[in-house]
Amino acid sequence: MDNEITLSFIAKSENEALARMVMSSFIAAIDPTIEELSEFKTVISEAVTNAIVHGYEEDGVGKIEIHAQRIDREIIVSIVDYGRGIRDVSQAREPLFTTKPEQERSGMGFTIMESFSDDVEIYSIPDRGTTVTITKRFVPIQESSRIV
Amino acid sequence: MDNEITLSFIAKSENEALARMVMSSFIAAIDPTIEELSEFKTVISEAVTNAIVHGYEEDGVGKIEIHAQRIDREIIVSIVDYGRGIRDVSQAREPLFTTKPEQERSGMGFTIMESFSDDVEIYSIPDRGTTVTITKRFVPIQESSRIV
Amino acid sequence: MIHEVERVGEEIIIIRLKGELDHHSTTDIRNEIVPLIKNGSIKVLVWNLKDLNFMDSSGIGLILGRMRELAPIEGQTIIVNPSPTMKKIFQFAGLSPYIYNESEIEIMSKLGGIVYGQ
Amino acid sequence: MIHEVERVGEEIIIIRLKGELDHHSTTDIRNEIVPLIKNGSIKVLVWNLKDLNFMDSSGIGLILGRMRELAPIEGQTIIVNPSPTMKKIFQFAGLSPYIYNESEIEIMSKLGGIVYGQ
Ligand SMILES: Nc1ncnc2c1ncn2[C@@H]1O[C@H](COP(=O)(O)OP(=O)(O)O)[C@@H](O)[C@H]1O
Ligand SMILES: Nc1ncnc2c1ncn2[C@@H]1O[C@H](COP(=O)(O)OP(=O)(O)O)[C@@H](O)[C@H]1O
Repeated sequence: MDNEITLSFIAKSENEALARMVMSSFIAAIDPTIEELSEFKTVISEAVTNAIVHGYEEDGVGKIEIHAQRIDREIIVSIVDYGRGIRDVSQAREPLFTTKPEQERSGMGFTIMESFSDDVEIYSIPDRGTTVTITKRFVPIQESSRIV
Repeated sequence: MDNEITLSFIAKSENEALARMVMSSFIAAIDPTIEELSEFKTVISEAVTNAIVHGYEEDGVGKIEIHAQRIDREIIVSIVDYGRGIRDVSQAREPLFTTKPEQERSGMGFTIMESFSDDVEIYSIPDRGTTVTITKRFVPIQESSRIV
Repeated sequence: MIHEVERVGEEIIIIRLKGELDHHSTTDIRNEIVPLIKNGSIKVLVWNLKDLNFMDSSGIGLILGRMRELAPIEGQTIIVNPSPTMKKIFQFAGLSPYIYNESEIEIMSKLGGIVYGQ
Repeated sequence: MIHEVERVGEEIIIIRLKGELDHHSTTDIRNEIVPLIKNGSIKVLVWNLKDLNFMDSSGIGLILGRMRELAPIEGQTIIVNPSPTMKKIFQFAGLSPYIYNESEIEIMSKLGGIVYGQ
């Protein structure tokens, strides 16, 4: 019933789609609803984009790791970078707070991660990197409203 | 233009589809023909299935790593396991040779990998594991016959 | 991702997004739209998300950015056909008031009234 | 992956494979077909691959395995609608002679002659 994977890739924006795709495949065995899948993909996309954009400023060199575990219908995913880190984590979590308004970042990343998952833990050391750990529980399977 | 990823997962047969999906996404930037993509997926599937079935006998514990690099239109992929290894590599490469006929393995895995790629290197130490490194060059992009 | 940008008269642009809108893909679409707005005469931007399969907060940034450019000329932003997940994302960002439940055609017929003052 | 197994009369089974056929998915389909063949009266297995998006050498193992079970009763194997890649895979394994270019319907009408000795 359980499974785990690790994906590691470099800080290039084309890997955002790759990371979403991998994580969608990883939860396929859970048979999520369309809504659950699309919210989960959004959560992954936010965390991975942050690592690429904020952690490494898209340098194409820095390594990002995604470690994912499935235990029954619960997914725990950590997104790890070794980039610039976050000085003030509670400020970073505030809706609309962004350090890159000039790149049209909306400051909604952490708000979306929190709204679309059950738990978001942020562990960061300035100039050493950031680990964001997300927990999402999927509702028990029902015959209706499943992806086919 | 270039990229690289590493995927690591456990020896469960559901991860065969996951590995194919990840590698398909990884080569998306190359914009392969339908034929190229489907041959590439087959190559990955053969190597990953071998690691799961022969390397670890599907124990659900052993780790498999896929390391992939893209340099322009060339992909180099290594599939690594730390399982039982191959005693006689040239025998293993022979068409129809299989050590698991009772599981209806056809012995065509390496033949397919060789036919659908440009190079297949096998490095194996009995009881230590196997690394299969596959090189595939994709034809230059043309406007016709592309996936849209 | 191939988007469709259709200009209706001098004052309306309809942007039909397709595929997946993330940080990677916003760059292209931004480069395509910004010059059109900077040109001056645009009063209404319609974002049709019918064929958009995915959007994260980069979409919010893209839409808010264009709203800011339209603000000096009191331009209008209209969002149609967001998925349920996109609706929630717009809601978190305070963009719900810009979502319309009408079809593109219905919007256009109403806009005739607004834009041309009929 | 939902396959379709259709039994036509006493002697023919049509297997319409769907989705992806790999080592993981062969187990299910094998468990479904083997009892039908073991039952005795089957003379022809038709593999229709029209809706199959992917197949690796596990598919070869699956088809060869059933051919072996049909051998004692001189049963026949017919493969229709393989993709270009699948065609190559069958060729490597010496299974090209079992690929037919006719449609399922055409095959069935010919089989009437073969099976019923008309
Ligand atoms: N992986 C990371 N590395 C460094 N800083 C980060 C990282 N993730 C988030 N941050 C900081 O937290 C802020 C808020 O993040 P978020 O809510 O996702 O909004 P946005 O990405 O739109 O700026 C970012 O602007 C950035 O300063
Ligand atoms: N990763 C591996 N670990 C151990 N043995 C392997 C591995 N890959 C291949 N082999 C050996 O090589 C043989 C031939 O492999 P292959 O041509 O893929 O055929 P098949 O998988 O159908 O047996 C296998 O039967 C097995 O004995």
